[in-house]
Amino acid sequence: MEHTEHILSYGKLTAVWVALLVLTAATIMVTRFELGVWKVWAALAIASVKSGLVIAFFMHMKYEPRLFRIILFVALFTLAGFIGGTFFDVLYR
Amino acid sequence: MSHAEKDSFGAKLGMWLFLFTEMLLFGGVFILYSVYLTRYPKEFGLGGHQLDLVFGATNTVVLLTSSLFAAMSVTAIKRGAKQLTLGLLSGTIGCALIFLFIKYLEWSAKFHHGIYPNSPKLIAGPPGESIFFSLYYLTTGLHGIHVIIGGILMTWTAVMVQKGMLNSADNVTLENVTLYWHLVDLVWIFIFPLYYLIL
Amino acid sequence: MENQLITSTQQAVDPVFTFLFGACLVLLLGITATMVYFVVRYRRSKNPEPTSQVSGSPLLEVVWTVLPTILVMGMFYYGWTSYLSLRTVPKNAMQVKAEARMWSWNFVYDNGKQSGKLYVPVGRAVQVNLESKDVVHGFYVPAFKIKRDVVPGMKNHVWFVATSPGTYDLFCSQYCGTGHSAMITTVEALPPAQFAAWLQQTAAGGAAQGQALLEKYGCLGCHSLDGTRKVGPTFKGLYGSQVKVEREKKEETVTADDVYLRESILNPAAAIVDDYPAVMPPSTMPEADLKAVIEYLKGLK
Amino acid sequence: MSQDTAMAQGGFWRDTRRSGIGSWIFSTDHKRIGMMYLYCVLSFFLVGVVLGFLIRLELIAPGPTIVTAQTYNALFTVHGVVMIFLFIIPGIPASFGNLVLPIQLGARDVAFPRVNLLSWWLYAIGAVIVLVSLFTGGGAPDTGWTFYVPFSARTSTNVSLAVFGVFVLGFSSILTGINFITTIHRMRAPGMTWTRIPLFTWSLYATAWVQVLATPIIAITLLLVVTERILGLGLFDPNRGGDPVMYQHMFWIYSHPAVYIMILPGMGVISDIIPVFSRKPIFGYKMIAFSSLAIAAAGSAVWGHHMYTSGMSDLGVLVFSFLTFIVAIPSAIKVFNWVSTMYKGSISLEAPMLFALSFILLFSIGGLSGLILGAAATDIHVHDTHFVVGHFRYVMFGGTGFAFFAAAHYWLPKYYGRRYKEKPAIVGWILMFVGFNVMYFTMQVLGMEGMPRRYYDYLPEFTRLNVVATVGSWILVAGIVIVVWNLWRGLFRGEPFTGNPWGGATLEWSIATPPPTENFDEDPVVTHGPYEFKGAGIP
Ligand code: HEA
Ligand code: HEA
Ligand code: HEC
Ligand code: CUA
Ligand SMILES: [Cu+2]
Repeated sequence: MEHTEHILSYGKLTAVWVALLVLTAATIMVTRFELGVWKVWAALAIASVKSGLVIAFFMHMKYEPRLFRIILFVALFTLAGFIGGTFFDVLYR
Repeated sequence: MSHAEKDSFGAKLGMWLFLFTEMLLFGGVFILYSVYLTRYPKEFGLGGHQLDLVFGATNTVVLLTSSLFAAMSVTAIKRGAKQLTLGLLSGTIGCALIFLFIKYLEWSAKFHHGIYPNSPKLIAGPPGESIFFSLYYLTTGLHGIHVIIGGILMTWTAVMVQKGMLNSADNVTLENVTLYWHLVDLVWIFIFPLYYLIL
Repeated sequence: MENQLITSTQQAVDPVFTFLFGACLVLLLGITATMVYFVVRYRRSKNPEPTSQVSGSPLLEVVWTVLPTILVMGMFYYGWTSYLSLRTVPKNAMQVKAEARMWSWNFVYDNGKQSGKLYVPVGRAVQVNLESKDVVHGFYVPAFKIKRDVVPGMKNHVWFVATSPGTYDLFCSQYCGTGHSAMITTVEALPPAQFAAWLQQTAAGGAAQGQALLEKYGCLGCHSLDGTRKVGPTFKGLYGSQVKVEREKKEETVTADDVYLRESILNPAAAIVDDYPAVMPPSTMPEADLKAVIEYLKGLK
Repeated sequence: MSQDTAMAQGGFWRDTRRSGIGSWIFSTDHKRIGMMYLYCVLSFFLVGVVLGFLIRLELIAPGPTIVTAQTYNALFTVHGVVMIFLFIIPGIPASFGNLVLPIQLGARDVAFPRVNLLSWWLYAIGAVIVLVSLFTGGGAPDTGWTFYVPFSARTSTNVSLAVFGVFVLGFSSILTGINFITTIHRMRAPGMTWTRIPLFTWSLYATAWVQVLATPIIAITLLLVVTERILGLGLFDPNRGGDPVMYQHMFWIYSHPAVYIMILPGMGVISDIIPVFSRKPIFGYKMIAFSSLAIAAAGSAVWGHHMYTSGMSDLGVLVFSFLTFIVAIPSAIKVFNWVSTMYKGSISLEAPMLFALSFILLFSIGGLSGLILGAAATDIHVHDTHFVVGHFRYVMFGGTGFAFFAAAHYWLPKYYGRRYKEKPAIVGWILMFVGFNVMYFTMQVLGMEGMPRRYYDYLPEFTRLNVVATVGSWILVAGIVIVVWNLWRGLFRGEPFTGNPWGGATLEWSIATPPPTENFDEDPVVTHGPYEFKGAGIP
């Protein structure tokens, strides 16, 4: 096997969970203000951080070999490309 | 690589590839969401305010907690703590049930107000509103189906753990099922702000 | 200004075709010739052992990456600029509205005149604004090399100039169901004076009006006046004839009288003529028009 | 490696554990699964071909000829669905990919044999659902294989079931993709470095990525059509604020990359065959392998070229037209490298090579006509005409179809231990090649003259060319019948086929014929590249 197995401690997992709850509270709070479009971006940014935490720790991505991170990037990039391509049409019609 | 020995790395790679297809499946819905949000920001706003933030927030906490249990169960099984693993898995499944129950409450409240796909109220309302609720039902419905599938998979792995087929040496199935569960959580992390918060 | 640059849409498109075809032909012939030459020259009976083992050449790879890139960028640019002229409507263009429905066209002019054929004056740019009543259709006039989908809920348009008088085919290019291939009509390009006269003509009463109504409501997309079978039965000789229909799952024969015609038009699903699909949409035409239509159908012997 | 002359029909054909049909439909052996795919795919190909033949017959004269308009519309819809989803997408990857890929890597099976079997079952179930949809509900779907809304949402025919069948087929395709990627990453034999992977397997790697990342989009899109019809969600319904053009985006986001799912494996087959029959290493191995990835990547971003007339924004047209031309470049690189491989080789024109060479020609014609479609101005005229039909038949049938037959002539003897006769294969090939060009070139001319596609009836001025095209289809029939019959007969009655008569250097030629169930007696160690014929000890 390429790598020795990494076991995450309960403490670390709980810490991540607490962080996720805090971020959830934060996003609710942020979106209570009238920030216009920034509200969308702020909420999405926080959601991205949250999903980053879930992927890195709950899903062990941080401890997997680089290949996994590369293909994850490929997948997300593809999705971004699909959305972006559509917007070339939708925004300029 | 010999045939007989189990390739847990390969199994995880396969699982991740499968998770990508799930991400893109939901991605398709998010494409529609983003397009229609830019087209009908006002109607989406009105629609979003009719969703119940308390239900949404509670479900977020429930799902995050279930994810925590799922992640802990992997640690537990690797440390050989069988009873703890089973307990944590039950915790996850329990959270899944709570989630579904809350979802049920939420949906039936909406149905009560005459808001459901193709309802006369939506047909009479402004175009964007019907789109918003259709997307809402589509996304949460699809997500709900994934919760159900995840719950069934969790139960199945719990049985395997109970029987000792999954143990501290061979547990990649459990890992993969929890990966699937985390994906369900990930999707919700985006659904929550997009439907309940930013509008 | 743009008007002077290109005088018609086909003039914008044709040179691009010529260029692309030419380039493709050269490439194709080159590749084929090389292949055939290699096969003949190095066939096993003549060349029993390979006389070279080269397995690549960075220089060649660069050459045949860069040259095609330049070539296709040229093709892209040329195609794009000509596309732009298809999209830039000359300022003084005449406006016509095209209504597409399953499966017929109706053209509405600024003065309210309606027609099933698209009459246009020669030499004047015409902008056609496309509206669909139901599904996606396509407005396609091969002679002018123009095409645009007619999408419900969306404002699309095309423009063209008819440079000489004549009749040009107009097709529905986007698949829209059973009658898709029957959804054709013509562009009638008339000399300006003649066109002006046509535009002023108002449909008189009687037969002309009846036919105009049928065109306006799109009936002629599915029904013919001359006995040919289209999506629906012909109107010729319909009045007074015996029609076999299926009503509430039961076969029966009815006489096509006023009552039957009225029902067939307002509620076509009630009785379905044997051997025809139940696809006719119910009509919502006002009572006066309905009367006129039925009167007209009576006269079609 | 043992080169014992195995009995024809020996090897994996003899399963010692089970017997009867159960030893096939529950087998997890990649070769058996590949064979089952092959038979299914070929049967559906013949179904599709008969439908295509009927289409041509109807078009031989204007006006009603043999069927009604409604039937005609159902004909081309079913023809399209069968050909695309049941034949050409699973075509090469699922059949020859399964048969060949693990052996080319030096593995005993794919990474997830049971998932592989599941994928076949999903394919079978999906196919049955599609076929059932023809005869139940409101009758065969009549929407065209593109299922454009709002028409598909309101027609009374059995669209929901057909679409659901396609949805299931999509999952089959995804699972095959996942399996192949994992197999290529994890199951390579010692010494099988990335630059020693045969190009067929490389092309399957690129294909698999497209399958994994693009197919979910069609799944959700088709699900939306179903919900639109059953629940009335109204997401694409203009009366409720929906946008039909968004459906087209989502459909083509998958369906354009899907055309590369169709062609990439075909290109891989050609890359494997040409060096063998030229006895020369492939020219530009790395460029060919890399261009497969480039096609897969760039090809995922050009879907809008199907929508130039749809009312998409002009900026959209600009971007998608530009990207379309970019994707042509890696294809050009491949063509140039294939042709160069033959330079100073020792070329033997046996059946696989003939099909491979005609692939290059026909694919080039198709691809170059694709450039005419890709240029914004010219596409406006030929969009939705028979020019498009001609284009995609050149790339799909002339490309993938011919590659499929090339692969069949190249690999099937290896798996059966018997071979077809050479003469009928060549006669069949000539007829196919001639009939093909008569038919489809004529269709492209028809399109240039403005004949729209999906037209049951046409104006009299198009009659002459339509007659020519129909006659072409008859010649093509004759060719296909001879080729298929010859293959079929040869595989069961032909002369025994052993060893490595063509001199391939990839691993599948180093094992017994037919391959044993476990593929390799002992784990192979790879010491040379896939096209180093000298290194493989081939004269
Ligand atoms: C196997 C399937 C396949 C493949 C490989 C391709 C390949 C390509 N296709 Fe095709 N296409 C289809 C299947 C395929 N297509 C189908 C099914 C449809 C219709 C769907 C429907 O509406 O029903 C379609 C429709 C279609 C359209 C839309 C037409 C319309 O509806 O108006 C367009 C437009 O750009 C297009 C372009 C291209 C291009 C640029 C390529 C390129 O990838 C081609 C690249 C190849 C070459 C360029 C030739 C080889 C190279 C040389 C000979 C060297 C010299 C070349 C250069 C110097 C550039 N295709
Ligand atoms: C791989 C893909 C593929 C292949 C191989 C074919 C093959 C053929 N297709 Fe098809 N076609 C499509 C994919 C394909 N098609 C698609 C996607 C569409 C678009 C659908 C849509 O618009 O929605 C289409 C549409 C389409 C049209 C346009 C319809 C229209 O727009 O109005 C036509 C018309 O000529 C046609 C004809 C044919 C013919 C004659 C063949 C021939 O090549 C077949 C030739 C072979 C024969 C004729 C042999 C006959 C064999 C036998 C009789 C039995 C022998 C049996 C044994 C020996 C066991 N097809
Ligand atoms: C979508 C195609 C379509 C359109 C548009 C259409 N019809 Fe029909 N019509 C049919 C078909 C098919 C039938 C036969 C089946 C049936 O009875 O419903 C039919 C039947 C009829 C009949 C009965 C004919 C008979 O032989 O008994 C009448 C009258 C009629 N249509 C009138 C009209 C009028 C008037 C209009 C325009 C307002 C119209 N139709 C528009 C398709 C159409
Ligand atoms: Cu209207 Cu086709
Ligand atoms: Cu395409």
